Parts: sequence; structure tokens; C-alpha cells
Amino acid sequence: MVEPVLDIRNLTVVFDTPAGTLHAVNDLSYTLMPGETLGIVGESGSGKSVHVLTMLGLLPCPPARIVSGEVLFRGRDLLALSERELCDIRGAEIGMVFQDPMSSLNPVLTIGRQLREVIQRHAGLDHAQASARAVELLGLVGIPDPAARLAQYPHQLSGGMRQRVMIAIGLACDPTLLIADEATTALDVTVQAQVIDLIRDLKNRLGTTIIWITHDMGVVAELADTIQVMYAGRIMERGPIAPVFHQPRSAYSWSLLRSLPSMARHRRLYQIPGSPPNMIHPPPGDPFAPRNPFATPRCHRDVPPLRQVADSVPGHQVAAWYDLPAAVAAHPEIADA
Amino acid sequence: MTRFCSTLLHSRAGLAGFVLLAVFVAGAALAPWLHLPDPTAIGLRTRLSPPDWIGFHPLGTDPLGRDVLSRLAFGGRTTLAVALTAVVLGAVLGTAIGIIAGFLGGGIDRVLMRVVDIQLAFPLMMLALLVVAVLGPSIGNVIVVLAVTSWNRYARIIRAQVLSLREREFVLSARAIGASSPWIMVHHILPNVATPALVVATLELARIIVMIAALSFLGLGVQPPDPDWGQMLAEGRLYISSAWWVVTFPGLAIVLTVLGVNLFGDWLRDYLDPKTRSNR
Amino acid sequence: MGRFLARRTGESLFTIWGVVTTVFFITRVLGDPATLFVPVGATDAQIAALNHSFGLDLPLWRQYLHYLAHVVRGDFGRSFVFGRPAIDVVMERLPATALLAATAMALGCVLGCTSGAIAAMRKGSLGELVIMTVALLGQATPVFWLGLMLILWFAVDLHWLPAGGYGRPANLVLPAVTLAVFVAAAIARLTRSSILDILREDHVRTARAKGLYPATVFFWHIARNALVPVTTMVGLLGGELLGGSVVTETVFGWPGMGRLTVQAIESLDFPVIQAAVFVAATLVVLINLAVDLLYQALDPRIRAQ
Amino acid sequence: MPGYFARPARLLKTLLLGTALIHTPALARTVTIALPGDINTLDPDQTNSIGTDLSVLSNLYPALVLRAPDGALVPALATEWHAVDARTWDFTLTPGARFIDGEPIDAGTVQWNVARVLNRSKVTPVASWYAQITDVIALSPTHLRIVTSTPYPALPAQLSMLFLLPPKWSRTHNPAHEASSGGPYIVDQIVPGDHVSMHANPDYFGPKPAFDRAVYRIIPESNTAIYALEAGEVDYIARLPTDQIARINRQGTAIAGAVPSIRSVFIKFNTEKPPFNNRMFRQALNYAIDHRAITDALFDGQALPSACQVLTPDYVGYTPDLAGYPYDPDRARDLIRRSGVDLSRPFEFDIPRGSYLQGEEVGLAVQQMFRAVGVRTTIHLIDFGQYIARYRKAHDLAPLSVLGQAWVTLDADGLLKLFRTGNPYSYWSNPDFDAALDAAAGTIDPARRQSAYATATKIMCAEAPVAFLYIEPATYAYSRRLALRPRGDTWIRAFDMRPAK
Amino acid sequence: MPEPHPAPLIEVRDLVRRYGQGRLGGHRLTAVNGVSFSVMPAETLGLVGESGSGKSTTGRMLLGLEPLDEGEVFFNGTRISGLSPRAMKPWRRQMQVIFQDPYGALNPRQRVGDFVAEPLRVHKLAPSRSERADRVAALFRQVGLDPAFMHRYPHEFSGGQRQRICIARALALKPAFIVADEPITALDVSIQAQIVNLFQDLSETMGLAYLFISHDLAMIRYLCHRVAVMLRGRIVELAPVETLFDDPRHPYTQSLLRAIPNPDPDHRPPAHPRFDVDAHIPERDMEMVEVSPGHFVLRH
Repeated sequence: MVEPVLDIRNLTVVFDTPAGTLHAVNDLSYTLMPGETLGIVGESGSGKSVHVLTMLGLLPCPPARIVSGEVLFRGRDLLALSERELCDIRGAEIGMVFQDPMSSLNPVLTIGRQLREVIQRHAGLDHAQASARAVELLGLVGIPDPAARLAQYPHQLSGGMRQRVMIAIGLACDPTLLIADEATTALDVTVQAQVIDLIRDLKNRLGTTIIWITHDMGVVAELADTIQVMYAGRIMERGPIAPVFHQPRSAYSWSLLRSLPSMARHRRLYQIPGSPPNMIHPPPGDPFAPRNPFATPRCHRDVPPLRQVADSVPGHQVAAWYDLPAAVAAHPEIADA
Repeated sequence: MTRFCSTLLHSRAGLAGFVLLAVFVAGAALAPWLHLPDPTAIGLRTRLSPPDWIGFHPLGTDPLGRDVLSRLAFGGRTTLAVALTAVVLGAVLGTAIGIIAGFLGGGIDRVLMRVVDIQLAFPLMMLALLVVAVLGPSIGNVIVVLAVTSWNRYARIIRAQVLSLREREFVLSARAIGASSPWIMVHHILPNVATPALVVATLELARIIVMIAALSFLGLGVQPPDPDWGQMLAEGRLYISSAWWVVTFPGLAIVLTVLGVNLFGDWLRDYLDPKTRSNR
Repeated sequence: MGRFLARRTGESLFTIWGVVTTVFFITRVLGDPATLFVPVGATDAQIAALNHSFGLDLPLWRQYLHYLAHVVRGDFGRSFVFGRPAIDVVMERLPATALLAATAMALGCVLGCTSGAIAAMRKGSLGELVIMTVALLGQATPVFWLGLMLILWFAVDLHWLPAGGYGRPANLVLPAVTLAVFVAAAIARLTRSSILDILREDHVRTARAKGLYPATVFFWHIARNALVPVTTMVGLLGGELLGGSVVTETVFGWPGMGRLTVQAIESLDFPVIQAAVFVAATLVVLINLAVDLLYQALDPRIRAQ
Repeated sequence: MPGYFARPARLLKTLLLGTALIHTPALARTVTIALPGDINTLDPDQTNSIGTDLSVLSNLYPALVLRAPDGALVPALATEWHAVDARTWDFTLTPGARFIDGEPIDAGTVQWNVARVLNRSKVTPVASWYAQITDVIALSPTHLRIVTSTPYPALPAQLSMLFLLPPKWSRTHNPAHEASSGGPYIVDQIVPGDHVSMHANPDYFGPKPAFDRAVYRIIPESNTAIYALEAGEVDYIARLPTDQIARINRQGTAIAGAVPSIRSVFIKFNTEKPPFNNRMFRQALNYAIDHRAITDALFDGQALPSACQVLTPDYVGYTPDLAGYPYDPDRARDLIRRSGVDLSRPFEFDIPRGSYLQGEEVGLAVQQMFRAVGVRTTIHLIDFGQYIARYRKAHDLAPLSVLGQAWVTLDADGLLKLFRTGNPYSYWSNPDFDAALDAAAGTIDPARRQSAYATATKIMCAEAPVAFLYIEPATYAYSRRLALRPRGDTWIRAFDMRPAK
Repeated sequence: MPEPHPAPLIEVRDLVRRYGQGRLGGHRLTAVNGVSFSVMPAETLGLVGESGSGKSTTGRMLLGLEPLDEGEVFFNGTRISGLSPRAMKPWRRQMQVIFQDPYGALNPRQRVGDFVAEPLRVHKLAPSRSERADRVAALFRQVGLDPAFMHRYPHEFSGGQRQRICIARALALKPAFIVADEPITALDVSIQAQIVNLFQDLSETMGLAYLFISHDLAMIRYLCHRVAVMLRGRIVELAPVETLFDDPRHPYTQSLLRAIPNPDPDHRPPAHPRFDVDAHIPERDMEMVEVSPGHFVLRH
């Protein structure tokens, strides 16, 4: 059996705010296999970004606080490592790409410096070698005239180019795992399409394991092998991409898909009632229950565990007390509304 | 109000500032009812009496035999009243100019900003000295001088705020419903610059209290026999080596008041800052 | 760049013109210097003769044009008191003020930046509390009072340092420290808050995500960016120090421009007042210009505009 | 090398090496003197500040006569002098005196210098001091004759203010900021605003000064000066508050004290405006003043009350034993009531800031005394420049103001003239007073002058155009290394000082 | 440009907007360059393009919120461009705007009830306080909000609720036409459908016409009757929605359509063809040609 790249077990993260304790990530567990591309979908506050930032020690603690759990990265528990040891992993074995390439690059340093420093830090190359590697990386991510870009500042590049630089930084030390947090959200559709192509291409060529965090179902569909839908700091549904899209078993994934205009031509969009939960006072049971027309009384009471869907492909898991296909069949008026 | 109190009670620094400020403001405000000796009553035979905690002059007397405690309390009245008036005047003037310059832009803006530049290049203390020298020292003129040296700080900061507010969508939205420029300035810009103006005002209050003291120290401030902290320092500085209490107490009063204003002001800025306000 | 310099130079000249004009008209309503310069008992004719020699008997507009025409050539006229070109009198005092201001500024910057950075990076610690309390006290203390107190402690009680005077490094210590306390306090508070702001920025997270050493992150991604707002503050404080050294110079008997100006205002020495204000304003304008240029060096985004 | 201003480069070097020429107390032959104000100009014709500019210049340039610490006029360049008639004076000069550039100091030098002061095309502020001189004749290089327009008994005293510049040197140098020498000392270094240092002139024609080197340090803050004295950085300071005298003496490192100065301080009434044109009201205010409280409490017994006149005992023409106004508030109230003056509104009361020793405190004390008899005042502390412009130029004094006046020749003539009808400094007019002054001015006979001034003084006392206060104390403190005779006329001259035995 | 329908509600002709100083060789950016289109009553016209293509500027120029360097705007055949603010005021009642950022669109210092009532006060439509309160309550109900929220401040609301408040305000003047400038972009995915449905309901019940500005082609396709595609300040293609999606003619439109992430994992395109925007900047003298009825393409 191949060992997973990442094995997260029962991770719980809270924020101590003046208004109370905010439950950002709740008892989160999942594994990621080598070469896999995991698409994590969720809205703001679903814990999708927070959990990766916490495990890499990138969230300030306080206010963030890890309550429990372990994060095994190639067998080592990241949460047990010292900051110094984590530093050796960040940027080298785990690369990251963040959402807004304008604010995520230091505006006062050149592209070259920002690339070189990560290369020199981890690969132990000298300045000239690091420059050469930087040029190579910029070429790899499809930036024309890479040598000339080294002396430029972030604001001199377009948004798409900046995001390519971010990706180059993320890939600089041939990481085992690349984590992209809303990496295309701030980009125009055509540019987004190019970045997706680029990532897909790199994945094929380098075999990098990828976690792709987004709120856009479309992007996940284009890129990911596995999709993981998160809501209120929990996984609602997880599985290979096709069954989840074609036969979602969580009411949340189902609602999301039905509210997309591209899936609902000439039909009224499915409208998810209510609004995302207040994570300081989360609902006691299934967090989506208050907005779920199919919710059973138990949904409001107990948190459902993430379980394999009996009649679907292996790995298709859902956290639900209800059986969605049955529920939809029983209430066709909801589905058509 | 409840939120105000509970947040304040949770901030040690803010609370300390508030308490310091409250003590001095209360002392100043209640001075006439505290049964203190007349702060202007001269007793040449008892000049420079050292502090006598249980006696008639708990903080001693000044070079003219006047009670230091009483002068401190009544001096606080003058200092704080002058400072507050100057701050309010400067804030109103500066905010109005900042809003007009920032919102209307164009030629008015360019002219006003050049005036700000000129005033900034004019060394503050020299300007104050010259203006007081021209107008003659009096409370009114000190207030005018302080307001004059203060308005541009509001104007600059408020103008910058207005420039970004002007592009905010609720301003466009007000235009879209046909609201006039004055309407927008009053209903949309003003309420939104009130907070930054208040923040600048607390900083200015601290600066102005020190400035009043400096002007008085150079002999240009409040006119005797009315007490004023800076003037007490100026009158006492000849005696610093023989009568430490004459300069120590007014000096401490200034330091603690300004400290209180700063602490409270810092807290107020955090409290009013929308970034820290709603935890999104 | 050239365009920027040209525009800024134009603005600066306009600013200086504004200052020079303002000070001219203010001095003209100050009083009548001739009455002050003659000994008691002088006749009206003697006073009038003196006024004539000062050029104060001309109509105001002619005085102003005459003044402008000479200012352009760097000539502020002869000092009524010193009997020499006013600008010479002022320039003679400039090194003393510049020395004091520069020392105070350097001391204040070093102290302020270091302590501000420590306070920000150790937020919530006892160290932060101590540093910030001292900084707040430093900002709250009137400069002249601090000066008097320092004299009392270090010169009178301890006999460690001279109470005043000028010429030896020891003379510089107390006045420079007095001024530096204010500068350091202001810079410490600003450094702390800008570093805290920058810590919240995404690019710091990126830098940390790259696994850089904490020192690299601090110096290249935090301190480097925090320099921009601190530079602004240094520029503003520079101007304030030049003008604000008035009180310090008086307390410590420092032979600088500030004391000269106070004295010139008291003795109605118009040419010296005008020259001193001009020199101070020019310095402020130059400091601002330097800060703007420094900005461009520090922040490439501004360079691009 | 003649005097010069330190160039910035030199200044920097001095600073860096820490080798400033300020003395250290170990060198016994140097005296360091704290000056209470800046040295503005080195041109003796451009300044009337005795306590600063002229004190320094008196060390550098020769004078015909000098005023000794005891107040007597003593020979300097002039070895003897006498009045030939009421308007003519002859002086015999020291032969062979020279400036350091070799120029002779003789009658011609004096002639040139007087002409320079009185030059109409290039106005000097002090011209009024010498306005009565009509002619200066060099009878020989060592024999000088001066003719005045009117009898001028104070001429020798006035000439003690005249310091002689070398004529030839002055043509090629700017005496305003460069110094030559023909006096007891030669300048070493001048740091504007900080200090002037000088060493003894070996070729000085007069007696050799006791100290080889002298340094004048400018220390305007009296506290700083006191600290400097206590720290041994300076040897002599002046103008310290009187309460420091006892403290310094108690400490024992220095000797402090006060002598009566030549300046009397009073409240000047604007007698041209009601109600101060009312004599009874003015007298009432004189009764309201508790002189003893001021001199004993405020000045710690170091000041003398004025004897109902603006002169001090040092003046020629002083009237001793003049009974003044006793402190009698009841009488004051009674007089005020009888004068019928409307007291419903407060009177403006100007105090020139920082001009007189503890002047602000005196003003406040007087305000309280006036308030005790029902007269309310509003105080304005104003710059002396503005005060004098209001006083002299606009002729618009506030109803009440604190004023101290002195006359450098120590002659009643000059000081009393300031109250004569028509004098631009006068706000008062009294024909009998004017007549008495005219009688005194017409003669140089001391007895007749004395009696005329006694008459004038008594009239002034009775008419009370001012509220008489006190004679300002001249305070001083000096290190025990020094021996000197304190003086009341503000001269601070290095060559008067000697090392203590 | 010939019009497909006889009586457009809104018509804009040759709008031009330039930024930057023109003097001394400073570069001027032409944000909008000769844009013309019309909107029929009750029609929804989609305006699509990448960021910086000038679509928002066009919307603002149309409303008179942005000065026109060239061009004209007609409402019901009356020219309303170039009017003074006072003369423009009556026309403002006919056309309203909804912005992208529901956090920036509300004055944080104003109670939301006052915010919704403001148009009524400015136009003096409901003079008495109680009358206004009634109208505001009705508007709140119309957009699906509880009128009891009237006295709260914006920070107490979620993004979706804020956008409803903005819509309520826009409706207060009973306009015939609304410019919706990226109205759902900033909202959470689970909320977007609520707002889109509200738009559709309002269109049906009030006969509103929209200019719907978006970069979300799927949403445009779902919501709009016709679509205009903007590229660097020019409209490069304008067509009925199905025509455009079925038969895009301009290469930019084609690349846009292909770039839409398809939430169907079975239809993964091999790679998105690259479209270099800079190589296709519309030249000044290019003209629109009608390739089929109502389908206009910038000649390329």
C-alpha cells in the first residue's frame, strides 16, 4: 500500500475572539495520496483555507488555537514540529500559492529576489545558480522573456503573470505537495483557464500532489481527481469527482450544483435558503441542517459522521443522516422549485 | 454605550487612560467647589513654602506664595478649556476644509493643499511665536494660534479619507439617486470622516496641551494671574533648584494628562476602527 | 523622474515663496524696531533716521518688492541688531542646530526603530508593555520640562554632564537626549503599529510559506516594508525638530537657530526673522524632497508613477 | 591674529577633537564669565547693551575714561581731564598707546571715533548719547578738546561708554563681527551664540589684567548659569533670582549677593489719560503699595525701596532723606473715594516680559495690592519690543505698566529729563518740575545742580506721575577662586576681576 | 448602427471615456472607446468582458455618474447626456444602479432604513416620516427582508442581505431601468442564486430592464436576452444570447466561451486555446457588421 502524502486526523482549530470562541475547523480528517489532485470546495468560513494554514504554522496563534488532531506529512506530524523544522518543510516540500497575487508578493522586492530567496534557502545554491533556476522556473510557468522579469517588481506584471510567479515560487524546490488557496479567484476567466491548463500540465509532467482550494465548482471539475466539499469546518461530502458531480449525496453539494446557472438553463435557479452559520454559535447537529429542506430531526441534533456511500464508488463518502436520492424522490417539488 | 463600557473595562491601557483623564478633568471641572484657596491670592510672606501634606498647602506654594494645588486645579481648567476649544476649532475648520478640498477637488483642492504645504514648511513654533507676538498674548489668541497650527493636520488626513470615500459605491449610489454635492457631503462624507477626525483630535489634544505649555513657558500663553500649567512651569523654572515642587507638580500634571489622552485616544482609535470592530 | 523633479521643484519654490511672503507681512506688523535700538532719551529725529537706514520708511508694497528682489539673490538685508547680512548671522547658527537635530534624530531613529520593532515582534510580552509605556511617557513629556529635569539630575545632582554650553561632545549629550526622547517615542509607536500592519499582509504569509528563516522574513519582508511609513514620520519629525529646537536651545543655552529666532522676534530684528524662517522652511522643503526621493528608492510602486 | 568668527570646518574639528578653548577650572589664570544675554555685535557704536556687548568690548577697545567698580570715573586713555568752561572739556592722553595693528591711539583716534558715531549718513543707534558734542579738537596727539552745545557736566561719564576703534583697520574690516584690540585683552575665538575667548594684550598701555585669559560664555537661562557655576564651569554669573543668594552661600562653593543697581523700578501711569491724570488717585495708588513686602519677601531683603524718586543713591543729584508714601491702604481707599474715580472696570496693566529681575512677580504682587484697595487690573505680559513701541512710537502706554529706567552717566539730568514736558518719553507735564530741570541744566556747579534736582525730585514725589517701587538689586554670584567688587551698573569686565588670595 | 427594435428604452451612442492627462505626452488611457448599444423595455442586456475592459465605466457613463468625453445617452428617445445635475435629477428616478460590493455600497454610518429612504427624501416623494417608513417597509418586504431590520446598521447584515437592501433602495424610485454592476460577484456561492432569482422576479413583476454587467458568462447566459462582449473599451460582439453562445464570431468571444470552467467533470477540454488580448486590441477604425439579424461583430 502506498503511504499517503498527507494524513490529517481529527484536526480541530478555533479562534479566540472577543465575541467568543469561533469554531473554524471541526474534527477534520482526510488523507491525500501521492499524485492525487484534491479539490476542496467551500464558501468563506468553511475552514478550507484555515486548516491548511494552521497545519503549516502560518496562522498567528493566538488568536488561532489548535485544539486537537495531528497532521502527518509523509509520516511526520507537522503539528509536533518546531517552527525551525517547519521552516525546512515549507517552501521545500510543501509549496503554496495564495489567492491575490498582488498582495501575496512583496511589492518592494523584485521578482528575482523573491524567487531566489526560496531557492537559496532550501537548495543551497549560490546567487548565480539561483538566478538560473529562477529563469528556468519562470519559463516553466510560461512567462515570456523570463530573464528580463527577474529585475521587475510585482506591480509591473499583469495579474495572470503575477499568479504564474506565485506558482513558480510554490514549485521552486520541487515540492511533494502544492497547495493552491483560491489561486485563480482573482483572475479573469481567460487567464484562469490558462492557469488551470498550466497546473494540469505541470501535474502531468512533475507528478506533484496538489490541494486546490476554491469555491468554484467549475474549476474543481476541470482540475481535480477528488473533490471534498466543506461547510462550517466539516467535510460534507468527499469522493472521486464524477460521482460527486453526477450523484451528490450531501444536500449541500446537491444545492450548490443546482444553484449554478450553467447547470440550470431555463429553469429557475435552486435557491439555498438562509445564510451561512455563525461559527461562534454553530448549530448543534449537521451544520447545514437549518438550510436543508431534507433535514431529518436527527440532523438538527447530532453531527453525522463521514461515511462511505453504500451504493457508490469506493471513496465516495458523505456526512448525512438522510439518504439524498430517496429524499429528493420523495419531495420532487423541492427539486423543481 | 454598554459596548463602550465593557470594551473599555477590558482594556487595561484604555482604562488607565480614561481614569487619568477623568481625574484631571474632574479636578479641573470641580475646582471651584473643592474649597481650595484662591489660586490668585498672593502671600509674599509664605512664598515657596515646601509641600505640607497635612497643612494648608499640601503641594506647597509658588514664588508668590500662591497655593500650588489650587493653581494646579484651576490651571487645569484653563489648560483643558483652551486645549479643548482649540481642538474643536481646529477640527471643525480642518474637517470642513478637508471635506471640501477632497470632495470638490480641482482648483479649490489645489489651492488649499498649497496653503497646507506652506504652513507645513513654516516651522510650527516660529509661526506660533510670531502670531502670538503680533496678536499679543491672551487666551483667545492662543486658541487662534493653536487652531491655526492644527487645522492642516485634519485637512490632510480628512482629505485623504474623502478621496477614497468619494470613490466608494455608496457615494456613487447617492449620486445615482440624484443627491446634490452638499447633500452627499453632509449625509455621507461627514458621518464617515467623523471617526478619523475624532482620532486626529485625540492626538491633537495631546499635542496641543504640550504646545500650550510650551507657549506659556516662553511667556506667550495665558496671562497671569490666571493659572495655567505651562505658565506655572515658566514662573517656577527660576526656582527649580531651590523649590522642586514648583515645577514638578505642573510638569507631572501635563505628563499625566497627555499620557491619559494618548492612552485613551489609542484605545478609542482601536475601538472605532471598523477593522477591529466587526470580526469578519 | 525628470518630470517629477521638475514638478516638485516648482511646488517647493511656490511653498518657499508663500513662507517668505507670510513672514514678511507678519514682521511688518510686529512693531517698530527703531524705538528698541536707540537708547532711552533718543529724539524722534534719531528714530526716524534709524528707520530710514533700516528701509522701513518706504511704503509697504515697495518694501515687499525690494525684499523679494533681494531674497531671490539670497540677500535678506542687514540685521538690525548684528549689523551684518542677516543670512550670514543665521547660517552661522545653522551648524549648531543641524548638529543637535541630526544627533537627536539619529539617536531617536535607532532607539525608536529598535524598540518599536521589539515591541511589535513580542506583542503581548512584558517587554512590549515596558517599551510602549516609556514611549507614551516620552511623548507626553514636554521637551522643556524634560530638559530642566535632566539638567537637575545629571548636571546639578550628579555632576556627570555640563548643564549647557557648546563645543565639546559632552555638551551635546543632554540637549540631544532631550530631543531624542520625543523622536524615539514617536518613531517607536509608529514602527510598532506599521510592523503590526505589515504582519497582517499577505506577502508576509507568502514569505513564511517559503520557509525563509525568521530573520530573513523580518528584515526583508517586514522591516524593509515598514521603512516606508517610518520614513514619512522621520521627514515630518525632521521639520518639527528644526522648528521645535527653540525651547531646547533656550533651556540648554545652545547657540542654534531656534534661540536666535526667539531673540530676533524679541528684538524685532526683521531681517534675521525673515532669514531664519526662510532657512528653516527651505530645510523642511528639502527634507520633504529627500523623503520623496527616498520613498521612490524604497517603494518601486511610487517610482512607477 | 585679530579676532575672527570660527568657520564651520574649524568648529567641526573643535567639536570632534573636544579641544574647545573653554577653560577647565584647573587653569588658575583663566576667568570664565557667564553673560546673561547674547553678544550681538562687536561694533561699539551699534550697541547700548552694557551688560553684554559693551562689557565684552570694554576688554578689547580702549576708552578715554572708565567707571571703576566703586562708581568712580578713573583714568584710562585719558590720564586727566577738566572742564575749561561750562561747554569745553580738555583731556590729556597716555602717550605711545597703540592698537595691536600698530595704529596709534591718540587724539586723532578719538576725533575719528566721535565723528563715526555722529555720522549723519550712517546712523548709529547710540548717536543720541553724544548728540551734545559739537566739536572734537586734537590739540596735539596727547591733548584733546571736546566742545558741547550746552553745559554737559556728565560728559566724562558719557565718554566712559565710548570705545575706540582703530580707524585704519576699520576701513578694511567689518567691526560688527571682527575684532581688533587696543585694550586689555585680545580675542582668540568667537563662537556666535556660545562664547568669546581672549587673552591678555601684552602691549596694553594700561595696567595688565590679573587673568591671562578670559572667556565670556553666553548662558541666557539663569538656572543653567547657576548650575554651571556650581559645576565649576564658570566663575561669575549675574542676574540670578534673589532666593538663590542664600542657597548658594549656604553651599559654600561660591559667593553670592546683591547690590543696589542703578535702575529704579516703578509703575508708570499714563498720566495723559483719565483717571491717571487725577493726582489724588495716583497718590492713593502709591499709598496702596507695600514696599517692604516686595523688597523683603519677594527679593529676600536684597532690594531697597525707592525713596520717592526714580534716582538711586549712585546718581549725581540724588536727594537723600526724602519721605515717601508709607504703606497705608486705608488712606489709599479714602483718597480713591475722594478722587471720585470710577473703578467699575479693570485697568490694563502691561508688564514687559523678562526685562527686569523678577519683574513679572513684582507686577503680580502690585496687582494684588491694588486689588486690596479696590483697583482692579488686567495684566498683559508683552515683549519689551512691543512695550517700547507702544511707549515711544505710538505714545500709547497702557494706564499702568512696570518700567525700570536707568541713565548710563549716573546723572540726574538724563533720567529726570525723561519726565520733562515735551520729552518724547514723558507722559507728564509740570511747569515747576521743568523749571527746576532747566535751572540745573544751565550750570555745571555741583551745589546749584544738587539743589535744583532736589526741588524737581520733591515735586515729582508729591505729584506721583509714577508709583515708586524699589531699586532693582544687581545680583551676582562668583566662584571662591575670584576676588572682585560687586557693582550695580551691570558692567561685567574681565579686567576688573582678580584671583582670590 | 441600425436598431433591431423600434423603440429602445435606453440608447447610448459612441461613448468615449479617456483617463489621464493629455498634455506633455502623458499617456492617456481610453477606457471606453466608441461604445453604442440600446436596451429595450423589460429587456436584460448582458455586458461581459475581462477586468479593465471598460464595462463598469460604460454603466456609470450611461447613468451620468462618470463624465462623457464623447457620445450621447438617450432615455426613451430624449437626450439626457450633458444635462446639469439639476436637470438630470428627474431622469434619475427612471434609472438606478446596483453595485458589486455590498460592503462598499452601504454607508456604514447610516441605518439601512434611512439608506433605503434616502431617494424618497432627495426627491421629496414621501414628505412625512411615517409615510416614508411605510414605503420603506413595503420595499423591504418586496426584496424579502424583514421590515423590522430597518433600524439596524449595515455591519449587522450578511452580504446577501446587504445586496437586498441595495436593491430595495434602487427600487424606491420605481425605476424602469437598472444597471446591475457585477451584483453577485462578491457574494457567497450559496447566496448568489437568491439574488439572481430576485432579479428575475423583479423583472417579471415590474417590467424592469437591466444592463447586467458581469464576467460570469454562465450567469449572463442564464439571465440575459442579449449580450455585448467588451474588449479594451470596445464592444467586439453583440448578439441575442443563444446566438452568441452557439455561434460566437469574434475570436475573443470564442476564447471567453471556451474558458468558462465547466462544472461537468465529463467534459474536460484538452487545453484552453490561448488568446492573446494584446494581439487583438480593436483598432480605431474597425466597424461593427451585422452577420445575422441582431448579431453584430467588430470586423476583424
